[in-house]
Amino acid sequence: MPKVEFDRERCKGCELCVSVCPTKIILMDEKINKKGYKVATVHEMDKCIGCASCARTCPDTVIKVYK
Amino acid sequence: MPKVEFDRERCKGCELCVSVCPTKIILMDEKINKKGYKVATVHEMDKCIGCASCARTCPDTVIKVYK
Amino acid sequence: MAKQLMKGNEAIGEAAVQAGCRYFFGYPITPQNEVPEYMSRRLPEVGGVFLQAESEVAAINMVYGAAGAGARVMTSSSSPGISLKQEGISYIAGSELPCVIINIIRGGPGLGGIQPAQSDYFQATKGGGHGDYNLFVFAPASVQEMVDLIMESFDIADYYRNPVMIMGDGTLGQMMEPVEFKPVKKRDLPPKDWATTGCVGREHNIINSLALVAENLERHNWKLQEKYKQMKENEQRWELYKTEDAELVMVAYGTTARIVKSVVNKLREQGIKAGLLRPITIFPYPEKAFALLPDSVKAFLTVEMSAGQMVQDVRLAVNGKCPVHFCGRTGGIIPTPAEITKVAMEIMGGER
Amino acid sequence: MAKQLMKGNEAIGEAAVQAGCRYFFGYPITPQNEVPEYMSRRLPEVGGVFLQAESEVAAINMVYGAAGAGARVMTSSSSPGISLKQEGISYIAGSELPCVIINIIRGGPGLGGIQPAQSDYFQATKGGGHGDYNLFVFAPASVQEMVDLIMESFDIADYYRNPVMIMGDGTLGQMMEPVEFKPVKKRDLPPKDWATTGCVGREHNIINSLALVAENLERHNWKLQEKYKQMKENEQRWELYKTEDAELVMVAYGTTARIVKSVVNKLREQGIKAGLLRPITIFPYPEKAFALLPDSVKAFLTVEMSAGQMVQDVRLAVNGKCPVHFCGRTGGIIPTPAEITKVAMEIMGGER
Amino acid sequence: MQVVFQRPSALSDKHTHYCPGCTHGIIHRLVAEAIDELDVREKTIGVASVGCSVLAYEYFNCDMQQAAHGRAPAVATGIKRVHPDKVVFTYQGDGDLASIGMAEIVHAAARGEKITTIFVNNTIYGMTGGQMAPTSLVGQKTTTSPFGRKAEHCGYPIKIAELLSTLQGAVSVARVSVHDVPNIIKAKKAIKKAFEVQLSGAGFSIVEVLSTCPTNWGKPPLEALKWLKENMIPYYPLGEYRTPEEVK
Amino acid sequence: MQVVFQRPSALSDKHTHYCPGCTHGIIHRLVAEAIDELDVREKTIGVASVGCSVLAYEYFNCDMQQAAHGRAPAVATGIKRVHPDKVVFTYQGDGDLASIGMAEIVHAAARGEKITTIFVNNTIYGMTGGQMAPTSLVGQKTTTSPFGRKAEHCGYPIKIAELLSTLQGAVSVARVSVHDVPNIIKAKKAIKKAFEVQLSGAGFSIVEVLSTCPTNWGKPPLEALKWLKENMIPYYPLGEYRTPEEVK
Amino acid sequence: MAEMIFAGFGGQGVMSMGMMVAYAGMIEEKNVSWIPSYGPEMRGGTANCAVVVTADEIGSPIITEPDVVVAMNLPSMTKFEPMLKPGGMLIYNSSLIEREGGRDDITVIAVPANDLASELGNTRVANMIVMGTLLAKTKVVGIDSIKKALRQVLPVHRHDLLGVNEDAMKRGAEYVK
Amino acid sequence: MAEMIFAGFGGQGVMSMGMMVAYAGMIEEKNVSWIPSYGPEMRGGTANCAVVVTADEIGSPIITEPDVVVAMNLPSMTKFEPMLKPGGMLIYNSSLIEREGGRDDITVIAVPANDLASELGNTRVANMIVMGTLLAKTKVVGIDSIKKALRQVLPVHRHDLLGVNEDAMKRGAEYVK
Ligand SMILES: Cc1ncc(C[n+]2csc(CCOP(=O)(O)OP(=O)(O)O)c2C)c(N)n1
Ligand SMILES: Cc1ncc(C[n+]2csc(CCOP(=O)(O)OP(=O)(O)O)c2C)c(N)n1
Ligand code: SF4
Ligand code: SF4
Ligand code: SF4
Ligand code: SF4
Ligand code: SF4
Ligand code: SF4
Ligand SMILES: [Mg+2]
Ligand SMILES: [Mg+2]
Repeated sequence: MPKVEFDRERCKGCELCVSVCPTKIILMDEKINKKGYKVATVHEMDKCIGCASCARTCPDTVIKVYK
Repeated sequence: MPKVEFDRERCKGCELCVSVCPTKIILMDEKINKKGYKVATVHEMDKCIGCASCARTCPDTVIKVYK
Repeated sequence: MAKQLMKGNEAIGEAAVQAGCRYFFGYPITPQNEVPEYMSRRLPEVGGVFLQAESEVAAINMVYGAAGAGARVMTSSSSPGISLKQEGISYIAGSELPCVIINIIRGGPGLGGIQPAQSDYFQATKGGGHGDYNLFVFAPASVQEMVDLIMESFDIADYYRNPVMIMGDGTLGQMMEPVEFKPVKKRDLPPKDWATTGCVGREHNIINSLALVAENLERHNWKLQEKYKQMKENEQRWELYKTEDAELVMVAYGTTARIVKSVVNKLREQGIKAGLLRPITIFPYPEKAFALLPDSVKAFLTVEMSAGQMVQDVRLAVNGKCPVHFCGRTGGIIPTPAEITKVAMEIMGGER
Repeated sequence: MAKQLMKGNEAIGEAAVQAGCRYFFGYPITPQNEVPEYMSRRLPEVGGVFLQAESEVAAINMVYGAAGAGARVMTSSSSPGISLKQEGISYIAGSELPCVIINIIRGGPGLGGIQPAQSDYFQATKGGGHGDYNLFVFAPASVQEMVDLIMESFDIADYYRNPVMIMGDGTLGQMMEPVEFKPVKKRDLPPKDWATTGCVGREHNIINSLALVAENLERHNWKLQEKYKQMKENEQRWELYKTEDAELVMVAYGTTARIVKSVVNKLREQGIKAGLLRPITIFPYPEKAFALLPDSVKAFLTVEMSAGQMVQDVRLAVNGKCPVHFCGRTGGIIPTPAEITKVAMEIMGGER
Repeated sequence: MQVVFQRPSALSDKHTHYCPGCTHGIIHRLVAEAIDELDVREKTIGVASVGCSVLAYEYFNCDMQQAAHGRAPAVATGIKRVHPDKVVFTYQGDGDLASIGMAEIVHAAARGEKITTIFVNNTIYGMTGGQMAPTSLVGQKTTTSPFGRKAEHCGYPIKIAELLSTLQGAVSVARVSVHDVPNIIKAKKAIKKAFEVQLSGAGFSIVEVLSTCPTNWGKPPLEALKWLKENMIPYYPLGEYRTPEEVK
Repeated sequence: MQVVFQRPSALSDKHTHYCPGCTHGIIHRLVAEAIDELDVREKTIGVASVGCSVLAYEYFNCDMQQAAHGRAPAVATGIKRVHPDKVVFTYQGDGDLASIGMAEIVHAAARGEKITTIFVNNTIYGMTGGQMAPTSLVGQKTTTSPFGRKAEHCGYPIKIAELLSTLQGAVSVARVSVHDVPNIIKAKKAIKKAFEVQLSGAGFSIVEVLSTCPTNWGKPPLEALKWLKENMIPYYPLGEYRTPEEVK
Repeated sequence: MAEMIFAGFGGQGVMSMGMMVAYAGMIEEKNVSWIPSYGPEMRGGTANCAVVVTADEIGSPIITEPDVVVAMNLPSMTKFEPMLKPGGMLIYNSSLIEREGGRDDITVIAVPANDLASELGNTRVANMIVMGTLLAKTKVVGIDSIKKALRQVLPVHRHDLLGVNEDAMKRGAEYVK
Repeated sequence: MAEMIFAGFGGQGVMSMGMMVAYAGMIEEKNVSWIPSYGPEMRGGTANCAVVVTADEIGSPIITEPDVVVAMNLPSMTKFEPMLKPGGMLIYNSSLIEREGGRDDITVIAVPANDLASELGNTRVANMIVMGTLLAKTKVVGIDSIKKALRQVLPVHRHDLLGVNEDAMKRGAEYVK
């Protein structure tokens, strides 16, 4: 089953990944990281199709995709 | 009758005027000017047609043309 | 006019406008960006022209053109950008064109950093460009003083037909202080009859620094030197603070001088008779101020945000009469009162 | 190898090639054009690359790239061109890259003229670019000496990871003298393991002068200063000529020093005990030489083809112990033995 | 389970200093991916310019030099002439390349210098706080064109791809964008091709990448992408302007 | 009897320092004629560049400034912004304009700066003794390309007229030659037109004039004209590249 | 004489907090200076400014031993607390900072600025909450001067925000009463 | 020790004349230097070079009081004759110069160099005519050394010109015998 992994501390909360996810499963966490940003995260991981759109769009190489 | 006048001391002996005169009346004088150049001159002035080709070509505004 | 709280860089722009500057050519660089930004808003209001040049090299040559055309014109940059302008500055000095150049110095060398520094002192005062020439160089210590000096600079530039440089540092450019724009005493200025304004009813004017015949170039050079001599005679400026009975005279300019002023007071609290000599012009260097110091002086301490540049001018002025010490920080670090005090105490206490 | 009659500028090129220089980036300017011209013929013969850059700015940045890539590289120019290179030079010094820079000085300021001058002394020795840095600067007085020093310069540059400048003047560049290319004593050089050569089996190398954190930039600056201190300790060079019993020490470098040498002899014929101190390195300045002078010295006379630049270093070295006089010509005029003699006689005769 | 997407090895794991949503980060990754795929990391020497990407020397995990503002092509030339067998690239912003560095880029292209330039056009000076660039659009407000860029006053934005295409030595010239996934994929292809052109020895190659500056445009990252698409692309048409075939 | 041809009043009567047969002299005269015919001598400010024409400030009988090498367009910009009602022109060689001054000319053109540039392309650095220029032809021997210019080593000659034509602000771009009388007449027309464009306020205008350097080409003046015709014109086609109509 | 440092994340409004205090000081005809850090932290990261307000002439506008430190996030507190003059005051944003240990020769005041701001329904006024606290605890400048300063700093078309800002200050002052 | 100045129009071969003397001096193991003027006269106009040949160390290679001046045209004579050391020697090209007046504390030698060269059928060797005169009158260097120098200065494919050059020198020497 496809899966994505977020490197919390790299995330800058830009929400670009959110906008490109075809399954709309990426959300912004309310808790900020050390840099002070809300971070992107996935809750319903089982809906992930591993398309890597999020990772391709992320400017901060936060996301690793498994398939 | 057309006529050309050469300002001897301006002439640098480049012979460009010689080459463009349609009547071939411009010659190079053997006597050099103060700068050390042979200067252009016209002997058979009556053959001059006042076309100003020589003057247009001269890089040193040596030549004045009358008509 | 009432006092306004203004950023140093914006105050620079306003002072220039009030002094009649109507043309500004510049290129962005930290920490002076507010100067061009301010000018881009302000100059159109007064019928002037702000133009962002493609580079510092282009900017300084636009200044050359505008100054040669008779305008009051300014440019501004920071260290690496000022280095790029050196050829153009030498041309402007050589062609005797009046203009004002701002250098809001940052740490070097190379790309360095963007924190405040004073490490372009040599470049400004000894001629970073080629040939024998000098800029008139002011080194203000507060936003208000920067404003006052800039307002005067345009007159000085016109008076001597010489570029004037204002040397600030990142702190001066970025800080806000209350300022007032007071009109300055005007000098009697000669007409700019040498400017290229179109040769209606006169011989054509030529703006130029070329003289292929060495004798002519030398004559021109001695004329320039004569001008610099006059500046040395008439324009040296400085502030003396508590030097009347001083045993240790600290020499510092710009932001550093303000820190040193606090140090003087601290030292006096501790019984050390310290004073401050603060150069306001750094070319002409205020040598005359040294002659005014009392015999009580036992030593000098130069404090700079550099590895030691002005200290050479201090040594030249003191000419071996007392020891001249140095205390400096580099790379964007501002020396703290505590460390300067320590050095001063060592000098006055020990054999150092 | 036998002596050859060679133009100074061509000898520069040959010396560089023999010292292992394989890359040259430059831009034409009188009076040094024979340097790039020679290199354009010679470098291909030894598998090197000559490239005419689009400008002096590009040239110095190509030098930066090539030096950073580990090569022995040189550039050459004359005064206005050297001014344009100031930003690049500051970068090279800041990034600690070894290279050799030739300045065949002509009269300034501005476009000035093309006759020989020494008016870029300040620029070369005090840092014409921004920030606290120093070039290592040689000032040869003959074509042979220029050749010898250039051959050594590449080693010195590599040894200190610092740019070396050769300061010549138009005369030195244009004149022909017999020269011999003698191998120089090699220094023990560290490997260039910092160069960008492709990161096979190692961390990636970075060539850089940026340090955004002021503390880091200051640390870097003190490291540079330490290097300059070492140069001052180990590399000062000079020639003393008839100074053993001298009462008047004339200080001059480069072409001017040769003229002054004749003056020394003339003065001695007339009973004046004159001597010559000829700096060979002008950074580090040969302060040590001043300590070697006898007590008989009553005055100094600095002779320059400038309005007075090195004279400041002489004053700093003498530090008030004797009067330091100055005699200079500018704009491309070479001082004549007669006029120098006259000034010297006045100093030794009168109260001046 | 296999990793199907991760940070390329030519990118170091340093956190970048870029603002949230700034597409510099995407472009960095694409360059690094191209280097990885061509397996040339150990023979690549990159040149970082002065602009927001000044610290690129820390982010690219290959040998790097930091160049003076605008001079990256000259620095790259120095490197390439010393190491003709290495892969040399510059990474430059629009202020750096199209303003102060105009002479250097034109001449590197004219010489057919065998280097690759990644040209990040975000129509603004990001690093210094949003001043006008030569590529700023007419009407665009910046800190030095506070009333919007006026053509009458400072001319029309320069189209670098078109300009360089007039030079015979510029054998490969393309303009791409990174405002959505399909374009990111195309951009990556163009970048990889530019490196391939260099490896083939044909001459100079450049990819102009349209990029955002959310901070200085004063727009959230997503809106910035939209602005790019709607305003920049019409003026800066995407496509291949020169390809090596054409020049043969 | 009437004078039908004489030195234009915008040319001073100083003897020039140009070599015998150098066409710089012809081009000077054409510029002066255009100024005379438009009757703008007293409102013209010229900018001399660094090159053989450095002393142009003595030859043109109007107000003049001498600019640093390559920076004439910047200097002219400074002047024109101060005196928008004056006529401002630069006179630049190919080393000056196409090499060191590339950034300044491209940006003056891009800004649509209302100045006129006379660009004298003689494929060589005349003043400094015959070094290679960016416009030197492939194969051309110069003192810094002693074995002939090699494209592989230093690229192809830059076609300035074509390059600048990609810029919207460059409203009038032409290339002419002065190798014979008919072309001299055409050149004069083009120069006059360029000044007219400036007077109309339309934008930047430039005339590239193919010129000779008998001295550094090592050819007698007449042969030099022939060489120009046979070698330069095929590579640098004459004609109007942009005209104000086109841009409207 | 008060030497103050305001520090936090970019976007938390620390620069304008300092600027308002400086303005207010000027309104009260004191000598003032404001110096931003414009450091490497430009993009994201932290920001800070140093403000001096005094009746005397300002010697050095550069602060090495502040009387007051306002820390809106953890890195700021870590950086500036140690610089405080003995007896100085640290005001920190306890919504984002969990303080453990630290100096005991200073006055320490915790304000949950983000939480209080949320309560007011506007998270962007966290800085004005702290401003209220600062004024209540130090009196470097009067609240009325700050209100005037606000009117000068905010562009006219933003004057609708004056109310929320003043409310926030009130809340911040109350919290530490 | 001989300090010489060679001057004339560009194209009259004065620079190579000086260069050949310097080469010859070096062949004779003397110390030599050659300095061109590379002045404003570059385009057309006049050219000159200063040559020192001496058995001793060369102090200043710059000549302010030459022992010998070779003037190939009038401006050169006008410029350099006044600099000559008392007792020095002026050699001038009487084909182009009409000398009237001038110093009487020097040796003056007139050579109609262009005319003599024309007689030899090659106007370009006027300089070598004067060279012959110079060698005959001063002996700064030997004629054999000059012949060797010629072989070094002329590129190999020009060695066919060696003959005319040597003839010219002979003619120049004979003329003043
Ligand atoms: C010589 C010089 N001039 C100016 C600067 C200041 N400076 C730094 S970055 C920059 C502009 C960067 O803009 P761009 O190249 O578009 O890059 P971006 O930040 O937009 O990615 C400038 C002008 C400098 N460092 N050096
Ligand atoms: C900054 C600078 N670099 C170099 C020079 C030297 N220089 C003078 S003229 C010239 C080239 C001129 O060539 P071009 O522009 O083609 O004019 P031409 O002489 O051929 O008419 C150069 C490189 C200079 N004066 N200033
Ligand atoms: S891999 Fe695709 S589906 Fe999965 S989170 Fe990313 S964008 Fe959404
Ligand atoms: S695109 Fe990357 S940085 Fe932006 S929110 Fe998503 S994970 Fe975070
Ligand atoms: S005017 Fe015509 S015909 Fe007369 S001399 Fe000149 S070219 Fe010949
Ligand atoms: S064209 Fe002019 S300079 Fe040349 S020979 Fe004729 S008159 Fe003399
Ligand atoms: S300022 Fe603009 S270009 Fe720079 S990092 Fe931020 S968003 Fe990116
Ligand atoms: S060197 Fe060439 S361009 Fe210069 S004046 Fe002589 S012929 Fe003309
Ligand atoms: Mg940009
Ligand atoms: Mg040319």
